[in-house]
Formats: sequence, C-alpha cells, structure tokens
Amino acid sequence: MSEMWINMGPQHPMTHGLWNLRVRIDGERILDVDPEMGYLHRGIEKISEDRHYNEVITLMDRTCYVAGIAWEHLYVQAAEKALGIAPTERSDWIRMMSEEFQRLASHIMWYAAFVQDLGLMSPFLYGMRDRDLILDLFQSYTGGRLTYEYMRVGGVRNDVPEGFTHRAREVLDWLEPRFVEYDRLCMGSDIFRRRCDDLGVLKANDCVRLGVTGPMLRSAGSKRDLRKDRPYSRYSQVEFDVATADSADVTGRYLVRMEEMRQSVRILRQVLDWLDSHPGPVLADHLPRWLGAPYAPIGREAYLLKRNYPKGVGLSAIEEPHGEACAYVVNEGGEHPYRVKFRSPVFANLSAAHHYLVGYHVADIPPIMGSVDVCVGEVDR
Amino acid sequence: MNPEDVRTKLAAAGAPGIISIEPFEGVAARVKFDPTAATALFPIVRDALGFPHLSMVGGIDWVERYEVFYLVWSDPAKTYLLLSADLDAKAPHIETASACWPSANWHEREAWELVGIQFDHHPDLRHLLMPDGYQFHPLQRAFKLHEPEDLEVKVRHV
Amino acid sequence: MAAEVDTKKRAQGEGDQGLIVKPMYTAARQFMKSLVRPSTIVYPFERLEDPKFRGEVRVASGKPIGVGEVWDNYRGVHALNINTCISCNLCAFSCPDLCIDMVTVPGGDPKHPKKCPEIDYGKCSYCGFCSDACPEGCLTMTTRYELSVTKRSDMVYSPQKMFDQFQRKLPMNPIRLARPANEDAILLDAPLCIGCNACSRDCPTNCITMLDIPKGTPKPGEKPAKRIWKEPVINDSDCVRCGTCISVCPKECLFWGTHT
Amino acid sequence: MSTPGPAVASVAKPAAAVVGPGGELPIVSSDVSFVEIETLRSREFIPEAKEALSALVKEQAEGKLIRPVFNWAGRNSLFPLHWGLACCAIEFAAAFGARWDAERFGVVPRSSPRQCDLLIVNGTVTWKVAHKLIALYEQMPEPKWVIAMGNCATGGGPFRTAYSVVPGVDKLVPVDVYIAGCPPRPEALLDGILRLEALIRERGA
Repeated sequence: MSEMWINMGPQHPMTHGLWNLRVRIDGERILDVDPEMGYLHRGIEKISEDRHYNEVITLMDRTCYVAGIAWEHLYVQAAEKALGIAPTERSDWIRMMSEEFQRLASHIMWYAAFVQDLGLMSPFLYGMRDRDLILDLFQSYTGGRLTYEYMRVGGVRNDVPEGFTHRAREVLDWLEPRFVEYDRLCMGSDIFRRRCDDLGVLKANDCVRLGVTGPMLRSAGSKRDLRKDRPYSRYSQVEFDVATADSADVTGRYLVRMEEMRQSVRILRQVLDWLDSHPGPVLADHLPRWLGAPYAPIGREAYLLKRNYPKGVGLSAIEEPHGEACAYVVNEGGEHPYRVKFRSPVFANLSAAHHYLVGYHVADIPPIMGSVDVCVGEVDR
Repeated sequence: MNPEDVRTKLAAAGAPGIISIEPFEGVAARVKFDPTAATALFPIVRDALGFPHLSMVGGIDWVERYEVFYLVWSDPAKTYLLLSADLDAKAPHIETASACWPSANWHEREAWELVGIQFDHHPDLRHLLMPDGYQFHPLQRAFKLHEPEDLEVKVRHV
Repeated sequence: MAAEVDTKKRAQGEGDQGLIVKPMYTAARQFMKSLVRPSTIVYPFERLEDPKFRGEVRVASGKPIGVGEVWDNYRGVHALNINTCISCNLCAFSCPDLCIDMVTVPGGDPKHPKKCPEIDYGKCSYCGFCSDACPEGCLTMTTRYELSVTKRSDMVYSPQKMFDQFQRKLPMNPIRLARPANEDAILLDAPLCIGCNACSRDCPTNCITMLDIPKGTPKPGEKPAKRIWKEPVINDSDCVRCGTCISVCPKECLFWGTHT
Repeated sequence: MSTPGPAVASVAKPAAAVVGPGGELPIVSSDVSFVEIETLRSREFIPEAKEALSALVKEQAEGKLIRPVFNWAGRNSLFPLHWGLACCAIEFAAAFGARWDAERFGVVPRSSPRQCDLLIVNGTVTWKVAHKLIALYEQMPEPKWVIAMGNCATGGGPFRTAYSVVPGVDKLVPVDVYIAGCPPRPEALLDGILRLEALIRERGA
C-alpha cells in the first residue's frame, strides 16, 4: 500500500476551528502529521501596538473565544506591571472569580464538543445547557456573553450587581450534580472507555520537552499548575487541589478536566464568600488619564508633548483553561504598548502533535485532537 | 531563586557570553547574553540550572537593534527565567534553541515570520501563520497597518 | 508503539452486559428526561429579556434560575438622545474600532454645526467604551441585540436612527462609570497663548471664558501689549475633559496636567 | 413541548406582530428589495455560477406551479455548512444547543458543502482562507445563500486594519443577510435566519 497525504481541514468536523491537519497515512495508520496553522491569524499583536492599553482588552476576548476573560486577566496583569499600577483588592478577587467561571465554561464547552466528536449527541445538549447558565452569570455583571470587555488596567469596570453571589451559588448548586451525570454518561460507558483508553499517550518528560502544558501535562502525572506553583491574583488565599491523572491518554485528560471543574466550584464558593463580606472599590484611584478609553484620550499629540512617561516591561503568566499562558508587554512611554507578545498554550500543545498522533489510526484523530481542546483563535492570534 | 543564585550557578557551570544578570519582576532574573554564545549557553541553562521547559520565544524590533527573548520555567524552583539577547539590526540572526528545547520549533518559526529574526540551523524554518511566499515581517516597526477603506480587493479563483 | 492498545484491559470490562445493557439503560433514561424540554426558549415568541421571564426560565429539573435579571447590563445596539448630545466627540475618540463618525445633524447654528455619532455596526465590537466615555449619558447601550439587514449600508446607524432607538425606550444599560477622582485637568501654558478665542468658541460645554488681562500688564518676558489680551479660564467643574480645546488650539498652549 | 403559560398564549399571535419588551420589533422589515438582491447576486465574480443561476431561474420560470413548492421547502429546510471560523462559531453552536434549539426552524448543520444550501460565515475571514471559502461556496449546489454572521464577516470588525484579514466577506461571495453583533447572540442568528426565510419567500429560491 502506498503512502499518501490527506488534509483534515480547514473545513472538517474534527478541527473545531480553522486549521488544517495534514496527515501522511499508510492504510489506516498515521505515519506523519503536519499541522498547518494561520487560517485565523488576525494580527492581534500588531493591532495592539496601535491601541491604547485599555483598548487592547477588546482584542483579548477575541483571542481565545472560549476563555476570553482569562486572557483579559492575563493581559491586564502584564500591562499593570508594565505601567506600575496595582489593582484594588476586591477587583483582584472578582478577576479570580471570573477566571474560574471561565474555566468552568471552557471545560464544559470542551466536554460538549469532545464527546460529540466521539459520536454522542446528548452530552452536547447537556453541556451547552449548563454552559448557558454560566454565560448568564457573566452577562449579568460584564454585559456580554462571549466578549466581556470587563477588566481594566487597575481593576474591573464595575462591581458585581446586587444578588449576584446568591445567583452564582444557585448555579454552582445546579452544576455540581451535573458533573456526576457527565461522568455517568462517559466513564460509565464501555464504548467511551474503549474509544479513549491508551490513546494519544504523551508521557510527562515528553510534555516538558515539547512545551506541552495544562490538562495534557497534568494527565501525565505532573503537578504543575501555575495557580499553585506561582500564585498570581489571590490564588494563594484559596484552597484547592491540583487535578492529576497518570494515564497520560485521552481518558486521563478527560478525568483531569472533570476534576478541575470540581475544584473550580470549590474555589468559587470561597471567592463568593469573600466577596460577600468585603466591599470596596473595584477600580484603582490615581489612574493616569493617558491609559485611554474610557478616559477620553483626545488631544493625543498635544498630550504627548508635555509629559514624562514611565517605562517598563510587564510579564505575567496564568493557568488558562488550556494551559500555561504568558504575556509580555513592553511599555516604552507611549500611549500604546510598544510590543505585546503572548504565549498560547494550545500553540505549544499543537506543535507536539507529531508525538501523540503518529502510530495511531485515522479514526483516532478526532478523540485525540478533541482531548487537546484546540482553540484556534489563541494559536493564530 | 534570585539573580545571585543564577549568577553563581551560571559561573559554576562555566557559562559563556553572559553580559548581565539583573532582577526582573515575576521571574528569577533576566540574563542578557551574547548571541554568539547561544549554542553553549542553552544546554547549561537547561541542565545545570534546571530549566527544562521553554515557555516562549519572542522577538522585539527596537529599530536600532533586535531583541530576542526566551522564557524558561523550572519545576523544582517554581520560577521563570528570562534570557534575552540583542541582535544586529541589519541581519538579525541567532543559533536555534530547538536543538536544546524542541518546543522552540514553532515559536522560532513564528518569530522568524513575524519579526524577521533568522534562526540558524533551524530544522524547519518555513511560514507558519502567513501563507507561503509572504514577503513582509509584520511585527517590525517599519510595517504599517493599512486602512482597509482604501483597500482594493481583487478576487482570484483557485 | 503506544498504538498497540492493551486489549486485555478492555476485556476486563463488564462483559456483554456492560457493553450493551448499561449504555442502553443510560440512554433510555436520558431520553425519558429529554421528552420535556423546559430549558428551550421558543425564541421569536418568547424572549429572555422579556420581564415576564424574570425568574421563570427553568433548567431541566424545573428549578428556576433567575436568568431574566441578567439583562439589565447587556450591551446591545446603541441609543442616542440627540437633544442632550453636546457634540464633544468623546465617543468617537474612545472607540477602539474607529467605527464612529461624527455627522452633522440639524439643530446647530451654521457656524458650529451640531455633530452626533454615526455608528457602523459592521465594525463596532460592542465594547461599550463610547457609552462609558459619554459625559452626558446621552449615548447608551440598549439591550436590543437583533440587527440583521440585507444591505451592508443598512448597518450604518445614523444619529436619527439611534434616536429612534432611544424613543422606543428599550432598557438601557444602567451602569454609569464614576469619573476618576483625581482626573487630569486642562492647563494653560500662559506665555504661549495668543488669546485667539478658538478654545472658548469650540468648547461644547461653554465652560471656557476669555478673561481680560488688565491693560498694561506685560506678560512675563514680553513687551507690553498694545491691545487687550485675553486668556482662557476653564471652569473645572463643568469641563467634561473632551480635549476639543487642545485640538483646536493653534499654538499648542493647552495641555493635560494635574493642578498643583 | 412544555412552555410556561404566557408563552403558549403568545404563540397564537401572528409572527409579524411579535412585541418585544420595548415595542414593536418586526422580524421582517419592508425594506427588502427584490431588485437590489438580484443585482447583488449577479455580480460577475463567478461567471459559471452566474450562468448556472440564470439557467436555473429560467427553468423554474417555466414550471411556475412547482416553484412555490420549491420555495416553501427550501426556506423551511436550510442546511448550513458546519464550519466554525472564529468566535461566532461558538454562538453558532450555542444556537443549536438546548436553549435555543435552532433545529426548530429546520436548520440542520451538515458537514459537507455538497449537502448545504446556506453558508454561514461565522467569524473572521483571512486572506489565507479566502480562496478556500470561495471553493466551499462553489461546491454548494444552487440555490444557495450566504449569511455574514458578526462584524468580522460583515466588515472585518475590530481586525479590519490587520494585514491578514479580509475586510468583509462580501468581497468574496455575495452575501444575502448580514447579522450585526460581536458575536451576535444566538437569538440574533435565529433572527437573521428568519430574515433569510422572508427573503426567500419574497424572492424565490
């Protein structure tokens, strides 16, 4: 049998986005893979150089469209370090709450799409139903469903509304039993287990070598989680466990994400308790006007003439739902960032595709790539 | 881990080409190094200092020079380390890090494509995000964004 | 190779019963649950933002979760109150996507035509920066989200169209950002001023008055003037910090700064 | 189907009189112009497609009795291409989720362009993917429609100044309905589909 290259993408139900997996096969067996990216390259890093510091936030939501607020959090942390601004305490907790809700929403979205790839239709419906409740929560305090535009350099735009924590607890109460149902649908099914066990194995030392992070790394037994190892925001003040598995396969990644959702609920309950008892300002005082919108950046040229600006470089790293994300913001004293550079976790996870796909069969590609949780927006940026 | 630790360990391992080691918020230290010493320095950072995970590689166009930076992570020390090197503005090039950290492969492809830094001996230096044959390096300062209102669109059939 | 799957492990499953009966049972139970679909909104007839839906939307168990309240804050299509708009340009300047054009509307005097925002919804990203920046609260975001057109040009909403939105009295986004406490003010570099009156003429809030400098008092380092010098004095409490005066000043003698 | 009491009452109302919270929000506006759509669709960007279209129109004009049936069937079973481009694809998926259930309208996403008659461009189109978009469009059988969902597809959105983004998908394929939003809510997508159905009712398949 001769070998041949086939294209899976850019329009293929497996891809969940706009990318192309070129696969060299011999019969059913995968000999080589070559992911072809860039179909969604929107030049976010370049556009950021033409925008005010706060205006970049509108791009961050669209960078990773299933975890928008986590990317906002990543960016504002780096920008604050570059500009020498500290967020208020309450806004820091609200940011952390947002990130955890986003992790829940992202993982549920992953569950819905991944299990649909395996041929099960109903988990998609259940997943989307429960995710909508989280998006309703987001909408009640940010004003958007997917694109929030909520965080600002120095805090967040507005406080959570009255009765929010009560409603959030209701949603959490509703969600927690659902995880059991999800598990019953998947782990209780032999078909699911037979499809996913020992598939897409990538051991821990390979993960480290290839830069693979997030649930893929933790499913191989590593305990690296930036929320624990390098606590940012207020993660040092809440209790949670790092979810790990040791099988390093698709089932392991499923288990890690399921456990992470439970841990997110655990974190969220602590954060909501804190928010109930600690009112305070959510936007830092003494913000410089030249930060830009919504602080009316008019008369730009004239403004530049008369001021000495602080310079600085900010670096931040968060544990995004997909893995380790970093941002590097260079402030050269202008009104716009001089250079913004992001590290996308899925970018690194995909670059190792050769190592967890080769040797398996063509029919194994959807579950394996589904377990990677590809979000093309953040890969291509 | 603080800059002093990094300095001691690098000196003990005999790392070449270190220009300066300075504190940097959020990481253990920022190590500026001479790009010609990259081949020797990277394995020392990985093995002797214990930074096996490369997070990102990025390039900055400072008009009069280029800068390339590497962010690496150490699991036991639970900290980042930032390596950076200044490159020539005319022909920015540096030895590839993908021989030492395989994860640098795509990051360097991206940095070459968008910033225009040449990575010598890179195994697979071709376009990643832009189509093949794209002539420009968009993240260079000289590259200006256009106004699409004036854009003339020509549709080509394939 | 890892692809050589461990078939023994699979064989240790629950046998045929686990393979067929259990999944079928699970599927059948879920199917019975799905015969009622209380979480579905029959969209054109039922709307989530409808006040009667407050606290009425249920999830599968029938337990109500008050999603209706989330609408207070939603960012949809803009509404503009033309009557209170002061043509300060702040919305256009704060727009990250540059989708706002200021267009002339009837009502201004011929020398200073009244300009109101015109929004191209093919570019707008609904970030709400414009309504946050609006000092008068006349440009707000309503909760209306449906906007589908068959012509691209219909996506451009003129001020009049947005005024229609306003008159429909759709629910508005209630959150108004407080202005920062130590906001920068507009300062005057007095030696550069030539007293041309441009800032006072174009100020949308009329908070700049041109005051006479007493006759015969020379400005520092200059010869005594022949004519009466005027200098702008800005009423800080009325100023909305739009910066129009800075952009029209021919000598660049106005600038942002903090009062010392 | 079990819905709360008041909703059942409102089902009895005709669709054109749907009243939103703030007054009349007509689903179908009267500004849909037959002539403009025809001009839009007959732009000379694909000569073959134009020929095929005119042949089809001629053929259908001869069979006047069958055409209303075609139209009725066509507008009530729009099969969009299952193609996720960017952010709007998530809302596209949400519209097919439990809460909005777009399949109520006969809208069933298919994975192959050969089975589809509706191309929903749900996200940013870059120059790298532009010719693939045209190829997919050309593979779809006539009659076919295009919905530009969201601002990136309509006019490039926030990314239109970027070096790699097509400022509006109408530069590549003829668009029938534009939906504003960034991303549009699932309801807005459904509204756009309803508008497209109205368009087909008016113009014919």
